[in-house]
Amino acid sequence: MDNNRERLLKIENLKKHFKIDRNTVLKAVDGISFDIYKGETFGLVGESGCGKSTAGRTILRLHEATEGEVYFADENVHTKKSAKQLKKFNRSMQMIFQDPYASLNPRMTVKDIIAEGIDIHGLAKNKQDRLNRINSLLETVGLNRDHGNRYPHEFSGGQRQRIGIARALAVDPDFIVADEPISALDVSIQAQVVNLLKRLQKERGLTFLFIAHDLSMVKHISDRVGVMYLGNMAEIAASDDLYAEPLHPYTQALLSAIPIADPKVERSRDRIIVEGDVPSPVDPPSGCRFRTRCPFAMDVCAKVDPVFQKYKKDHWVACHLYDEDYNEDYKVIQ
Amino acid sequence: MSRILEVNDLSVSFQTYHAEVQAIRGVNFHLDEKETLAIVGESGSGKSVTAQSIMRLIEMPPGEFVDGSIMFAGEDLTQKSEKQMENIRGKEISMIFQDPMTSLNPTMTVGKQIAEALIKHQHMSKKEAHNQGIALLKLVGIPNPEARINQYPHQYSGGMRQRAMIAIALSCNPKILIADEPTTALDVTIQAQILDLMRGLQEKVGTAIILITHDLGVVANAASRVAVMYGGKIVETGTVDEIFYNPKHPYTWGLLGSMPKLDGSHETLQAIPGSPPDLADPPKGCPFVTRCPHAMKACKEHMPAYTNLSDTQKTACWLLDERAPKVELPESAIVGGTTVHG
Amino acid sequence: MPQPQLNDSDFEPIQYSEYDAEKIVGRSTSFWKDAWRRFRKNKLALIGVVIIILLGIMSFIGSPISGHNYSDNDLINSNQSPSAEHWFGTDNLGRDIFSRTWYGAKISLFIGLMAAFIDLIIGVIWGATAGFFGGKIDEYMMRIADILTAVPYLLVVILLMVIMPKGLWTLIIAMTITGWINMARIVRGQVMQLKSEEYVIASRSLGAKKTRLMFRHLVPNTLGPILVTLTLTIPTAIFTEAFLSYLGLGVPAPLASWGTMSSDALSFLKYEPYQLFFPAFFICLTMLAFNVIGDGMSDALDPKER
Amino acid sequence: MAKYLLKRLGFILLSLFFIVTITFFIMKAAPGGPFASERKLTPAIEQQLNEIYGLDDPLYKQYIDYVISTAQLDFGPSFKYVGQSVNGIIKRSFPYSFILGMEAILLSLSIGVLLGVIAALKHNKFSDYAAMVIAVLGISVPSFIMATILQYIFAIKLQALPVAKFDSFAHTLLPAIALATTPLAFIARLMRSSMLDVLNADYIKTAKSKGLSKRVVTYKHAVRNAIMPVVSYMGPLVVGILTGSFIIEKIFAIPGLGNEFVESVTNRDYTVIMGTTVFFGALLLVSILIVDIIYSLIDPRIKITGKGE
Repeated sequence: MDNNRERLLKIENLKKHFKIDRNTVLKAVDGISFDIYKGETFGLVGESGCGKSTAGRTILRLHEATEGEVYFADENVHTKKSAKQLKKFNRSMQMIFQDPYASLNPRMTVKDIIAEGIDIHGLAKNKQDRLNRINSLLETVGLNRDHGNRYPHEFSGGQRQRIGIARALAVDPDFIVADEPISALDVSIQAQVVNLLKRLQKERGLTFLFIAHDLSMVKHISDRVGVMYLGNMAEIAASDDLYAEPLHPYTQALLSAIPIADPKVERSRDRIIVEGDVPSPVDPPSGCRFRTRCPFAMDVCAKVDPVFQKYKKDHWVACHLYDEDYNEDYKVIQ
Repeated sequence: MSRILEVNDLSVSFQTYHAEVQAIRGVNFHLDEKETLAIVGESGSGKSVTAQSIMRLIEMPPGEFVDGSIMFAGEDLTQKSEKQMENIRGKEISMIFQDPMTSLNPTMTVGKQIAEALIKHQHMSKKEAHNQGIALLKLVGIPNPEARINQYPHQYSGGMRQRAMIAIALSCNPKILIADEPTTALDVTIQAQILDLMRGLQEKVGTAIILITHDLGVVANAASRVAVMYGGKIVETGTVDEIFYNPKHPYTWGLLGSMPKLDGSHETLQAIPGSPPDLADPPKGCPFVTRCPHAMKACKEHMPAYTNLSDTQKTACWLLDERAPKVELPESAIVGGTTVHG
Repeated sequence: MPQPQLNDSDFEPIQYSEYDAEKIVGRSTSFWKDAWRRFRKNKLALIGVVIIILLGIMSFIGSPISGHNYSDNDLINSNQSPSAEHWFGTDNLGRDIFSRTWYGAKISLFIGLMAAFIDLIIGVIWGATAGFFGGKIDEYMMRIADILTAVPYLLVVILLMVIMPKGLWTLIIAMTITGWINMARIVRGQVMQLKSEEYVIASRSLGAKKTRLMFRHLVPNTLGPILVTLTLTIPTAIFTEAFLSYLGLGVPAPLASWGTMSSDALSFLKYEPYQLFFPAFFICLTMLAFNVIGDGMSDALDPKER
Repeated sequence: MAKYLLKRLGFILLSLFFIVTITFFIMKAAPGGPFASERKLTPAIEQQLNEIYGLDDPLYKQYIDYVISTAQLDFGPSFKYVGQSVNGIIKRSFPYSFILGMEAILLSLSIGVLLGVIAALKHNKFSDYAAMVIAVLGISVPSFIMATILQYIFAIKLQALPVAKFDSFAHTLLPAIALATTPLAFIARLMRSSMLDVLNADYIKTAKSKGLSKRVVTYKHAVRNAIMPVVSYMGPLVVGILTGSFIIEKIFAIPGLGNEFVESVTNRDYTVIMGTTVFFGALLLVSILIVDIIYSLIDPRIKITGKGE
């Protein structure tokens, strides 16, 4: 990673709360901040319910943010915008979805699905131009033009996922949120999709926010990785760095929990197995969200929210263990 | 080690609206005492059908045993009456399922669901079964079992439900536990807890486990032997080390090559092109022929026989025929030499 | 397994183009074509369609081919059993029952179709609006529907029939005044569910306008349940008409419907059961036909195998 | 729980208020006006009506008075029958309807559920088709036609059962069957499809894999879960039975509330129409509340406090 990288997105203290009923608020995303640089893949990992998908959708303004700002190329996405300005954002920021079966309208032909962005933004000069664009998109994702007249249910999961990618590419975006794009696919198909995404990134200079719970895939595809826990960001680091030197106890537990496809390694590994379940985001623990399951929990963790701070270059963590004020004075309570 | 289960040439088909789907076609494997056999494959490869056939949980019709036998304790399970099977299920062989959210009855307390098997097979009284239920919940690591036993499944978290399922499955000390994707629906940290629990219990109880999964990481973690399934057939089987370090079938290579390496390489993954075969109209020869980079003319027409590579490893591939071109194990499929944190 | 005889040429590698791996066999079928194919396989539903078509034709040509007018009194020939002259017999005023039956078919089918159609229009607009906008709008709109359903449907219809002047349209209006609620609920439920489907979100993220979301994504995907509900609304309307006529609140004379005919025949049940038989039979047949069509459609449109 | 009940009660009262308002103005809009003497009233009644409704008062005052007297559960006197109050008519006739309705509900529930379970267990076999043919026929034959058919066969031709009136249990059989036909058929279909869903559920596989017998799996695990949609159908069922009673009671000459309602409609006995409408509305709303409470008792996932643990 070079020093003169250009920032594409700046997410500042982003919060998204859902009101469940009069007295209950689900704090899906509760104040996260990070930057995404041009041309990189930023991986966002965490367990189900940690708010990673909500974060992705809020960044695209598919949800209105409860608090906080999202800047895309130094323009604020979440301030009120004219329809025209919003349309411009829609063209530059796109999304790829998790469920290849639910993400394509079953009543539309593949051609019309892919062309949706072209139609909305009036990108095609005429019918022939529209068809040419569709065909070249189909070829880009490894399908052929005959497929355009078929309906989604005739395709396999991996093929459908590629149709979804072609749809996103149709408007020529700069930034794509890939929301668990491979978790519903079989292993051999996952690799097809990941390879395609990497190739497209190289060819088109795309920037990705890659959301997943599969850490090994995230490590493979991402330049930098953010680890989320219960709506908070626990740690952000360059991907190799994160795997080599995970700082946050949650990151450590998460890494140690992934089974590795190597029997010898598995046999010799010492696992950190965290006890218990993820608490409810409706009523999260005070202080550090992870303290109820953390093997190193200290008194201070229940009282003070850990600050998200820089540990070294490109490596940020929110944990009192790395807090010079605390870690010497408080003893481990377990 | 003695053999407790032997599946011979098992074929199961389903009559659907459109066609006959040949879900598994001549499956052979065995299970020894106290071992863990992993059956790996992608969705539609027939691994779940195999598991449910052993338990005889497949509705017939539309399902049908076309051929083969399942030998357990010297008797063929495919020939058993429904009544006879009732005395085997839960007592000799038990099963846990993929989705703990849906595999417990929502309108019955967890305690009652554990007690059912105990009352049926161990002839316990309700009171004894209740107390045994508390002991079982404690065994699988559910905190405060005295209170938890009277709760309903929706009051449990996903991980706890899977623990409760394991408690039910192990309640009568079965000889075989079939675990059908037991961790797929769970989060990574919970998955590690459950795998750990299963390993611990296996040592304590001495049950043999058939572990159905698509996750090679889980296989490496938990299995002693592996059977690789593709298109309704077992294409390769061997000890876990043989499968990971000396695989001979191109599909196994593909599976291993599709996995990202943790050694920091960001190389392109070795994807398997194309999609799995349609089992309503399965290929005549090797099921992998349409996606195999080394396919030969013979593969199209004839299913290869198993070649015994060792006492434990068997592979069904024409590449192992002496007339076939020699193909080296591709680099992408080489496992090992990685340094891992943790 | 016996080893096949192979020679060296069998071990030559074969190459597949990329195209092969992505090949999809079979003809392309749209959802509707597929549904139609499934529907056609349902013999019972097809018979239902044939019955409805025959009833429709007969409602137009039945009266002319009988050679009698539906309203001509012929007191000398009253209460006659079926004969060559009067195929279904005559009623107490000597009117030809065959002719009346088909005239009644016209009225009953018209009421059924019209009521279902009006329910469809109001229900879809109401339900789609509530479901699409959600929030406060949805809450108020559905609260109104809740209150309207607190009074039983038939009770409302009867109340309205009491105060409105008798007539065909009165009946239809009375039936539709709360009849649309069921349709509205179903459409709302569908729209709510579809709104959060990933393909709708995908369209939103592409910058689609509300009209596009509505007509390209939501409407085509709710059409199935709407059609099924529609087919099941028709027999309800036909039943309601017959029910009201039976109570003497239906279409006024000289209009004849199957309901009024059954009601008229009731007094002669002991001696002239055929007078009740024909209208009652056709009411049941029509309801049966629409019900099996509805069942067939819901099976065809919901490919989850039953 | 208490909070929930209070909220529901509030909604019931609100709905009833709307019903009262709507019926009042509908009746007001009736040709000739509801309280204007459309028919010859005895001077005594006229006097009474004027007193109670203040028929000479402005509309809003009449409306307020009517709401107040309704709130005090007083529906006023009958237009048609001298000296009879609407309350008296309801009190006299409702027990007949209640007994008949209960019989019909029990009949449709028990047989409907049974048919549905059998059909689902014998999925795609003869019993399934037979049960579903019965169900489709049941839905297609309107209750009044069913009633007439039953009367014709059992009372007129076979002379096995009384043709009409309400004097003994035997008298209730035919009307109860006629009333139960359609809901019975509906419940059978509902139960069948719900049973088929449940039988495919994972927890049924779990129950089977424990070695439980088919009988135990069916009754202890499947039916209890499958019956949920039938329980939520209880509300509409009450409505169906209620409105069905209008015509069935008329055909069988049973002096129940449904019959009174139809009579009052033909007689344009406005106060009775209004009174019974409000009474039916209240009955319905309360039964739906009871159904919801029963539902929450059967399904542990539903907590009627509206909140989890």
